[in-house]
Amino acid sequence: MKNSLADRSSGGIICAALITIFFFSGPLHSQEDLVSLSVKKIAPPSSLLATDHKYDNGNSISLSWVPSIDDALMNNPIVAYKLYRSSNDTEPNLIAELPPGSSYFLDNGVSTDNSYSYSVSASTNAYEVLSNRTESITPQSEWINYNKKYLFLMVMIISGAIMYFIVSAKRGKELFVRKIAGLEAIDEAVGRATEMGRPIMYIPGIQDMDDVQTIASLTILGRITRTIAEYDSKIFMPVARSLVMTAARETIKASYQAASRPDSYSDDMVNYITDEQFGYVAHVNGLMVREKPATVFLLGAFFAESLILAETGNSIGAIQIAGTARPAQLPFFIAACDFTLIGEELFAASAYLSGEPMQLGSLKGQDVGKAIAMFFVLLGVLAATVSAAWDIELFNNLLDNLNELFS
Amino acid sequence: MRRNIPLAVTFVVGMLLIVSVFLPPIETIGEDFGVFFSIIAVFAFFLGGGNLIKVHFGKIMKKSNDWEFSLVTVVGFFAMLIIGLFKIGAPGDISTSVTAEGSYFQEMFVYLINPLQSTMYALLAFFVASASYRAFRAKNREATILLVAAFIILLGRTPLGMMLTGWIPESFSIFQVPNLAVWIMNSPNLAGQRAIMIGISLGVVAMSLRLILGIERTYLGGDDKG
Amino acid sequence: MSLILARKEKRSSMDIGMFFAALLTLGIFSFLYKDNPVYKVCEAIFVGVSAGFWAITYFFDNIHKKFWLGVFPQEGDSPDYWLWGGAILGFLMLLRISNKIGWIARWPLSFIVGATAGLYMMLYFVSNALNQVADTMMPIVAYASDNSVLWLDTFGNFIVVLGVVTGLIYFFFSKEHKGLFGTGAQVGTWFLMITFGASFGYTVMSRMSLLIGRLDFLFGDWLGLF
Amino acid sequence: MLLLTFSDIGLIVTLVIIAAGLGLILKLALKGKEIDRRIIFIFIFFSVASPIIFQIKFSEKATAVVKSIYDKIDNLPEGSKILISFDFDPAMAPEVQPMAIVLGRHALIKGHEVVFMSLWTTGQSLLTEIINEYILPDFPEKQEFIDYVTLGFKAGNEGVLKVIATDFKKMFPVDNNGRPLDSIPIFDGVKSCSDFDLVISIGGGKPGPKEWILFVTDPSNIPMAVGVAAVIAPQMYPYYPAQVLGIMGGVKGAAEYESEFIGNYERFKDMKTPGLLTMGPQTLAHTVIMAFIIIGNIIYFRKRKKEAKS
Repeated sequence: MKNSLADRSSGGIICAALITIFFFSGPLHSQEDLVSLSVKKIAPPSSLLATDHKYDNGNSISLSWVPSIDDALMNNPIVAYKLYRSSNDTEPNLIAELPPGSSYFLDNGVSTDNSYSYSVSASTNAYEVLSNRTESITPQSEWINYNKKYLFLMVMIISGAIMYFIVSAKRGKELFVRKIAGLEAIDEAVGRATEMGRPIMYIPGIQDMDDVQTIASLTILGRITRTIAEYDSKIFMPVARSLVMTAARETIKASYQAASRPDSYSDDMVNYITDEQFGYVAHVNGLMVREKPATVFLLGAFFAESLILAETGNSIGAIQIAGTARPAQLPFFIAACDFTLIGEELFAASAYLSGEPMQLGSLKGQDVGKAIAMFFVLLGVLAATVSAAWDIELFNNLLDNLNELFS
Repeated sequence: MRRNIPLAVTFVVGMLLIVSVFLPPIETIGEDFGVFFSIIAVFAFFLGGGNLIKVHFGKIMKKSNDWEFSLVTVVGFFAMLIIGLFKIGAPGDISTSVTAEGSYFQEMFVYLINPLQSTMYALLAFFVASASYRAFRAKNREATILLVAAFIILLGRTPLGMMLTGWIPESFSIFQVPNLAVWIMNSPNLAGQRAIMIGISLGVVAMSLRLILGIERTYLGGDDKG
Repeated sequence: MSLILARKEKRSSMDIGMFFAALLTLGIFSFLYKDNPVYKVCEAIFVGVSAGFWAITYFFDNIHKKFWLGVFPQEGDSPDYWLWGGAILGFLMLLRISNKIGWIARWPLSFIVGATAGLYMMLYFVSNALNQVADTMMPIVAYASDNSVLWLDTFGNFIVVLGVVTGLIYFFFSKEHKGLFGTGAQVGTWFLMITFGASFGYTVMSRMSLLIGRLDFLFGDWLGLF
Repeated sequence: MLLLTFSDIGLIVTLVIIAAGLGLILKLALKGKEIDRRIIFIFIFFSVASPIIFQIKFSEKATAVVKSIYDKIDNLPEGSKILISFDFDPAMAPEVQPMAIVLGRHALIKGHEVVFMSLWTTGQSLLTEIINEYILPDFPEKQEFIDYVTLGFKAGNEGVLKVIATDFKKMFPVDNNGRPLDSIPIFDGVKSCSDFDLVISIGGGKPGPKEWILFVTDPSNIPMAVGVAAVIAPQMYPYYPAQVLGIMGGVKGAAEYESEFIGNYERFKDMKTPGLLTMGPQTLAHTVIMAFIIIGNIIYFRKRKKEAKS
């Protein structure tokens, strides 16, 4: 870099500049300045534009600018772009440093209460040059995010299909629902426990009520305990969360009332153990081998403990009906349990068991959702394949539209 | 009253969270719910922890079977509460974190909870073996497929896989077990995972709608007497 | 010294904490033979201590940090009054103890159920359904950079699409699995079986490492064999 | 002369016991007897514990994807410049740390000039620990700044990569200790990443190997090798061999590399090889599990045959 000085035809001018700058800069930064002197002056970034970021809560402003003309690929002198913001015409503050080549930034640190103006600088190791300051701008808050219009459309189609079939089922339209083996087995499993005079164990996973799988599990619990109450079998349910304990007690109590056996219900059926994943598992394992339940339900959100529980349950010879929507744990349930509800079946179980037309109607609606998913998969594959092979405009456009729809 | 207010609450809150996705001013309401939930959960812990004490005290008082172990549990529980609340052993004043290096609370975690956790977790090594012994049998076509897929993957992860099939020429290298294992993971396995995930999401949508619309109400009780 | 990894319990074998950690490790392993008093002690300690651990952790994280510092913030910040909502719902939860007005505890429950349903419906719909469908919309025929067809990758892509579609057919509830549709569902089950078998085989190795870690602790850190 | 080491004896004893045990069980199985799960537990315990106690290592034959990395480092002329980025945290460390150690050793013993860095905050302390405690003690003769240099952690994720792809010193004006890069001999003639003869990223999260490929080595055609956690490995295969010259996946990848390394360098014959040491128990346990699956099927078919007869 230092050699390049000598190559300049206008060496004299630069020398003069060199001397001038040398005089003005104090002795303290002399070393750094020597480096900077060898760098030619750079042009500032230009056309800085601050616009309100669309469709947000007024908490962001988007900034774009044309990079400095010296921001080149080779021998780039620019180290960073620095963004300065002044709110309500106060002293500007540095808000971001961006690598060379940048020309866009989204400032998320603003609010609708203030107005802001910006400037951007290009800087080398020793030198900084500022752009013009922008006009003052106050971010706006919008009510509706139109960027998500396609998501809204999709949600409406799927929900619409589900609700349509719920309503038509309510009007008395007959609906076919295929058999789900794991659910068909419930009656038999409960009956077996009654015959053997042994209890039934119900494990709702280890997540709290803010997981949709736990809620699904409790809706199934409501159906199963109804049967249990009718058979007058015993159920016990260790849980890992206090809220789940409370909710499960409500559910079981209601089922016993519905089966006209409110006196058989007791709070002791559901017990909180500990929030700790493996502490809970240690206790449940112990309970299994000591109480020897004839039937074990493992329905809900499970993690690594799935196989520990299922294998222990298997070792005591219990009939095990499991189900989870965590794909990583499904293989273990498949391997160690008698029946497994795979993903979607877990969520459909309560509706299936209820046998109520409206509930079954929602299952039919789900199927429409799957049909739509299959349709788009096949359409997308066709469009992508044709477009990649022959570059036909119709299919290119189709692919673009599909990508936008699913973005 | 007892039934309708909860149903109305579910409906309003559920709808609010759905539309919040499309409305910037209330976009962050989902995160706020998370904070709400964590506060409610602590209150609920009074019920859970209370139940824990009740059950074990009951056993100790009645001297029922295995009451000695209940004593251990209760002592452990209270010891942890005291150590934690008073931050015993934590360096500095009361404002230091309860998990600061050197606090008894942290020591208990490192020397009691941590080894217990990892050992319980390690039991999986044994159960994975006994489960595969029992489950991977060629009982029917489905079970055979399960068995073959698992066996190829297992083989592909040991030197045995390369030893057995290393002779296959490079142009057919896909049939070398380690490569075949990678292919299975990337193609049929991926497809199955996707089908499961798409199914799950539709199941969640339908169940959520049933809950929000009040069609599914078992968690509030099966009929109107409650 | 440990053979393979450095872990949290890193101290000399004379240390009392180390001794307990080793004892608890052995106690949990003893369950593999059968249930016994040593395991029961470990279990009792685990339950009591960990319940206390989480009670304290929740208290400091949720009540102190999130709630208390939220409504009574340090000087300069404005208090978040809406957090009281969580506290009130939490308090309603506690009414569960009362026989008379215990039913009010359903309000916070229905609040949670509604919010979870709404939140998860959108979350799953976007991340599971839309994204997975979008990822599957790919060209089946794969080309190399010189425009020749990569047959193996093409076959892999075909398998992915076939697996997703037939897998979804398997999940159909309202149509009997008969005829062509039945064949589709049958193929779908095969894909699911490959997925389960492969995922199972794939996890065996990581489960073994857990056991290796524990034994490494026992032999290395504790007994000091190496 | 045949000299058996402690490990060899251990291996022989272990194999004999396991083989005899399996044989016995097979005999029982042929009679149609089911096996108690506790017997399986004993086998698993033994097949994991024994290799740990006896420090048994199986020699792993390096697969092509790993061998190509080894060959690349081995064949580069002495004094080549290699950049190794540690893009992982303590949670991922058990799987990828062995790779970092063996790669560092190999590069140094070949006399290459090695630059270490990290894109992860949590990688900083691991970086220091691995270099100071595992790698350097074996190389007292190596000098900092001449043979190796540690740049430490740099915040900015992909941003860092985009910059160093064209200008290294812009992102790293100084090294970990504040020494200007201009005064470090290794960086003589280094302008951008293209001036390295090999770039290696070890990690599994984001930013990690994938980002290195996308932002740095692929656009500039720099030789690139990656080491990743086992779960990420399948995602890396599409880049091989066009964009990356080799992949080490999980402990197995590390073990293959270690095996190749200690086999060729007498000086490191007895070094601690965490990869191989973890693979020993895993290989035995996998083999035992597969043996039991086979035995299980034999029992099943026996039974079915019997039932068909009666």
